Amino acid sequence: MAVKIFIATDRLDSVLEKLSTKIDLLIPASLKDDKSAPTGFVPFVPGTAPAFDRQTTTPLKKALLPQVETLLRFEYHKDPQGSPKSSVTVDDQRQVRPTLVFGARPCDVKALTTLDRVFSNGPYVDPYYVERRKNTLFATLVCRQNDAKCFCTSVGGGPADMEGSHLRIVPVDGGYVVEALSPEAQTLLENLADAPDSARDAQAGQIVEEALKRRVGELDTKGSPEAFRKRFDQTDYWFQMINQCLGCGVCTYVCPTCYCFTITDEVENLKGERLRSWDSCMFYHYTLEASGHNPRPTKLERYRNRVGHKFSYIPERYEGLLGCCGCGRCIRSCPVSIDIRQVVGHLKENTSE
Amino acid sequence: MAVGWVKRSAAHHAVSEIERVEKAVLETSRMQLHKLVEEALPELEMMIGWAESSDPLQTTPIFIRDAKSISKLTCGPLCSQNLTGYLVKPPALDSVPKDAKPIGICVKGCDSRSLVALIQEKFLTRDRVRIFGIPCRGTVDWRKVEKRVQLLNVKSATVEDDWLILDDSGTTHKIALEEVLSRKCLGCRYPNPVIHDVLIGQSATPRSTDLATTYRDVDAIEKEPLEQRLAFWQSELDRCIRCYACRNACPLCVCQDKCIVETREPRWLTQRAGIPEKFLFHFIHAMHLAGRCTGCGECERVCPMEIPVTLIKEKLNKIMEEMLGYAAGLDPDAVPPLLTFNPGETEI
Amino acid sequence: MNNNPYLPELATVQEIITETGNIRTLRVTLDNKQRMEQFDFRPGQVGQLSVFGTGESTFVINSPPTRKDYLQFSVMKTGEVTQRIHQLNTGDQIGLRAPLGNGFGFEDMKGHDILFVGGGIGMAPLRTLLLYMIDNRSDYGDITVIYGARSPKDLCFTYEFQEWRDGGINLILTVDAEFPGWKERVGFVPTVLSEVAPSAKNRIAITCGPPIMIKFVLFGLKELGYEDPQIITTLEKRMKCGIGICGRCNAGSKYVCLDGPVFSYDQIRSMGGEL
Amino acid sequence: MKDLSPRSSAPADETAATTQGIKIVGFLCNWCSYGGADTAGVCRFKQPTDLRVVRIPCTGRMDPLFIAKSLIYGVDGVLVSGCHPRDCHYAVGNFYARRRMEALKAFLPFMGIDTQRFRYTWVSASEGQQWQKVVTEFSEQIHRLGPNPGLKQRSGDHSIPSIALR
Repeated sequence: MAVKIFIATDRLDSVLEKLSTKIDLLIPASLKDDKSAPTGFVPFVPGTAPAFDRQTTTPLKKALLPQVETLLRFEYHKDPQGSPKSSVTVDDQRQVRPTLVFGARPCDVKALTTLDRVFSNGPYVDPYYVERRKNTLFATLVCRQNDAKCFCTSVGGGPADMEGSHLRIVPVDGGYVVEALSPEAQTLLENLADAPDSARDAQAGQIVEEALKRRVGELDTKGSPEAFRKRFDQTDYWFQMINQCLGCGVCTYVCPTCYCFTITDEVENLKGERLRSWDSCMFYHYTLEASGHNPRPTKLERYRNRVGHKFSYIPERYEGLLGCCGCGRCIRSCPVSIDIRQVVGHLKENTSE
Repeated sequence: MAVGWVKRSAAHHAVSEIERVEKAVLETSRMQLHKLVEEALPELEMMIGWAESSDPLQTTPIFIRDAKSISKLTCGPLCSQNLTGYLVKPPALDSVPKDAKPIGICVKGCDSRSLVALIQEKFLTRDRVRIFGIPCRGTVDWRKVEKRVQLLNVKSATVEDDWLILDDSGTTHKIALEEVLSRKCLGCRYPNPVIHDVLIGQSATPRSTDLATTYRDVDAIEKEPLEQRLAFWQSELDRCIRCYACRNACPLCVCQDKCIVETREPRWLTQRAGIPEKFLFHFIHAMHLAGRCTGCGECERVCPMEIPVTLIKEKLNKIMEEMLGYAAGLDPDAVPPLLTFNPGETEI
Repeated sequence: MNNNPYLPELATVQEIITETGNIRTLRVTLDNKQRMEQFDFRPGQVGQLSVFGTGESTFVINSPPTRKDYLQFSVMKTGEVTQRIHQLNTGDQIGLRAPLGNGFGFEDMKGHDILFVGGGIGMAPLRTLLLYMIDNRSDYGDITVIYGARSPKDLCFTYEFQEWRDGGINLILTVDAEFPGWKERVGFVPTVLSEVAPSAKNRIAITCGPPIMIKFVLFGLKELGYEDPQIITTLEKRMKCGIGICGRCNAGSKYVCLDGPVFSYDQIRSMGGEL
Repeated sequence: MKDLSPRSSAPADETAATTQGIKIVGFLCNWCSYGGADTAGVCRFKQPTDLRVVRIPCTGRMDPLFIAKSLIYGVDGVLVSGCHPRDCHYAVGNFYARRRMEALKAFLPFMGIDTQRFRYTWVSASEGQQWQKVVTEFSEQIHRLGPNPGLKQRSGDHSIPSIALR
């Protein structure tokens, strides 16, 4: 019998506080005291009001792939004899604290399955990502309300998809039914709150059932890798679809599956760090070579690469896996209303043209 | 149309006879636009305007070369994008030869000022553009709409007089336009295009005629003590994810791929995501626009993190107006104040 | 390699050779003696050189796996990191992540005639395979090398041309225009290629050089009857991680850092994407 | 006129002790103020030691962002000095600079940065004494203000009341 508890809305803060003594908590919350402000995942401190009512503005990926992290530290040592030769020491020490993400959405957690393939399925394994991944648990909220920009079921997810989740949170009348889906999650729930009464348990069951059946979005991604290849050289298609693109990085930075990064060194005097930070394929400098040659010189090639990466290259490379979780953030945040569903959807139309 | 903007508090109000007439006016503007573009298109290389997007609350820029697409053109308070940047940024015009026919473009009052600034700085010559001026009553900030009503699946959004009417999966929301207008519109002094070849619809009444109204938000910040201001900007700019949407949307940020915030040589900024980096980035953006910014508000509109970035430039605009008596984007022959000097001004 | 693929091993610059005005060759050894002794790689594999504080850049290991006193990299001064590399002195410590990438399929080349076509710094990736073949000379048939540069001063590895020739290599050198004292050929590499016209029969052509040269060399090879799978080249892209994660060096679904940099021409044609 | 004699009295030293590590960056024009500072040095006028000088070809080279960046990254004060107006080695560089720096001066406090941490002035190559006066005054001013509070991370800090905008 799975462990289930009920957390009444007014007890949520105290339960989270109790939970936070066992494990670091990351919860979706407003990034400003104004409730309607943009939201993101922030470390829980007592009093932080969770924003469970809507999808966060910034994605969950930063829990495993922070916007900036230190890959290694280095220090130069001057030769005491005064010779110009310098020696250097390098260390890559890192520390990971067990963390529970409480209140993620299924789309956000689903996106991590794509990141997992890239970062941990070799041939090279990224230790920074993998160590965080192993130490992070996900309590995922069954999504009761999707909006016009969501399309999770179109890309293999769903409002109640618990792939990669350790706990399921079901919003019911007056609170949340939280159910452990894995043994490590069970221990977390111990002595936290009472089991739900039968009425709420039944309601939770109904909500999950409804959510499992719900279809969200109508995008059909079957055959998109081939369609993309055919469209690749049709400049007119890309011109028509995305000429209004501003070439900014919003879509990539709010995307839960966009993982591309850059590595830069920052140094002050003799000490420095090698940093890894989010990068965006929408930027000119992303592919600019030292020689001055740029294989993707304009936003047409760059946007095309973004679509290709998600709907053609990743599927080809990783057995049909998609580089999109259907969260719709790129559509919501695009300053010029580019809708990736249209760009992908039209790939297959009259490709023979 | 009622003179001025009388604030109505009631969110739900019966559609009056006058409002029906106003809706008709808007429809007429759209038809007028279609007709004018249809006439002009053969003489144009391309027409840049607004079209409906998959989200009824937002338009998307459209590039028309073919008369078939003219029917997609739209105008009105939902057309928030400033299109003038496309005239100077690749690749929209890479395919357009320099000696080609002029390019048609739709501009609101604020957009027309960007156009003036671009002409002034010689990124563009006047004869390269055919300007379709559209008097503006203010544009809708969709984020403000979403803050007022929870929207699930908006099927349609229409503007009838002072009201925005939304059909959200069968539920009708009627929201006073005044309450969901973009922040920049509330202090707008130039709702009518300052430069144009044709004008569509009736001219609009400026919402502000004085600096105090235009720069009310700047004053609100300045009333606070220094520490509070610092705290305010620290907390606002902390949200910045450095996606550079504000920079790319700005029609006057013409450096684009050569922008110093991304180059390693010179290296102004590191990749760190600390407050100093974010502060400096916005300082760079603002200082490079000092005396050039026309206050079109694109930077703020596009910010996914809802940082009031235009406000930073508003302050500089205010300084330019108060100190040097200059407002950008009004006179194509003027010289931006920081590109010139006056030996006599011993005490500025 | 250690379990953190991002952590470079420390290495020391043993020798610096100035090849041309803007190309220098570095000979480095790993500081960990045991690792250096066990270090193994395929010709054509690359290494990421780190100058801590400036960054990393990818270079082919242009010494062959048959000669392991040191690892050799030839660096042309173009960007931020390469400028810094040019300032290095012998004895300086740098970082090295190697070997990375796929390398040449030299096993499949056994028993074939070989044609190398190199231009400028593009000779560096070819050198590793060339020396490997010299060291295993009996495994291969005729080996012809066409190597060109703008001027005699822009040719790399001039000090070992004699060694190549002594190793049974048909070395054809060319420069773009006449220069006093130049006794070899004059003309662009693709032109010289069609003059020499090495038979396509049972031959594998490996080319590397500036994009414009490669373009015309490909034309020339096609004219000589070379089929796509017979033509091998190395691709270059901006790289960061070097291990197929960071995402930027893709051409279609292939990552140049991981699946390349060595590709046959038919592979390049099938992968799509921007080059 | 203020007392320009070298300060050795106890109070000044005390201030110096409590505000140790104060960093002031001076951007000096090559033709006038750098010479002025040199003159001051040659004449052995006592000067505060917390000024680090960056020599620039002309104040016209002065990007206001040099000042902004210095203050953002925690420098305690920035002093810019060039040729007197109408005396610019390049005729007009300082006229441009004057407008830019005036604009910056008015702008800094809006972002919450104390404008007293920035000063610009004109000192010619012969005005060694004037240089001493300027730099001493400015240094004292910065010592009075104390170290630059800098910019702190505010993530999750909900105590900042937002300022109501339209």
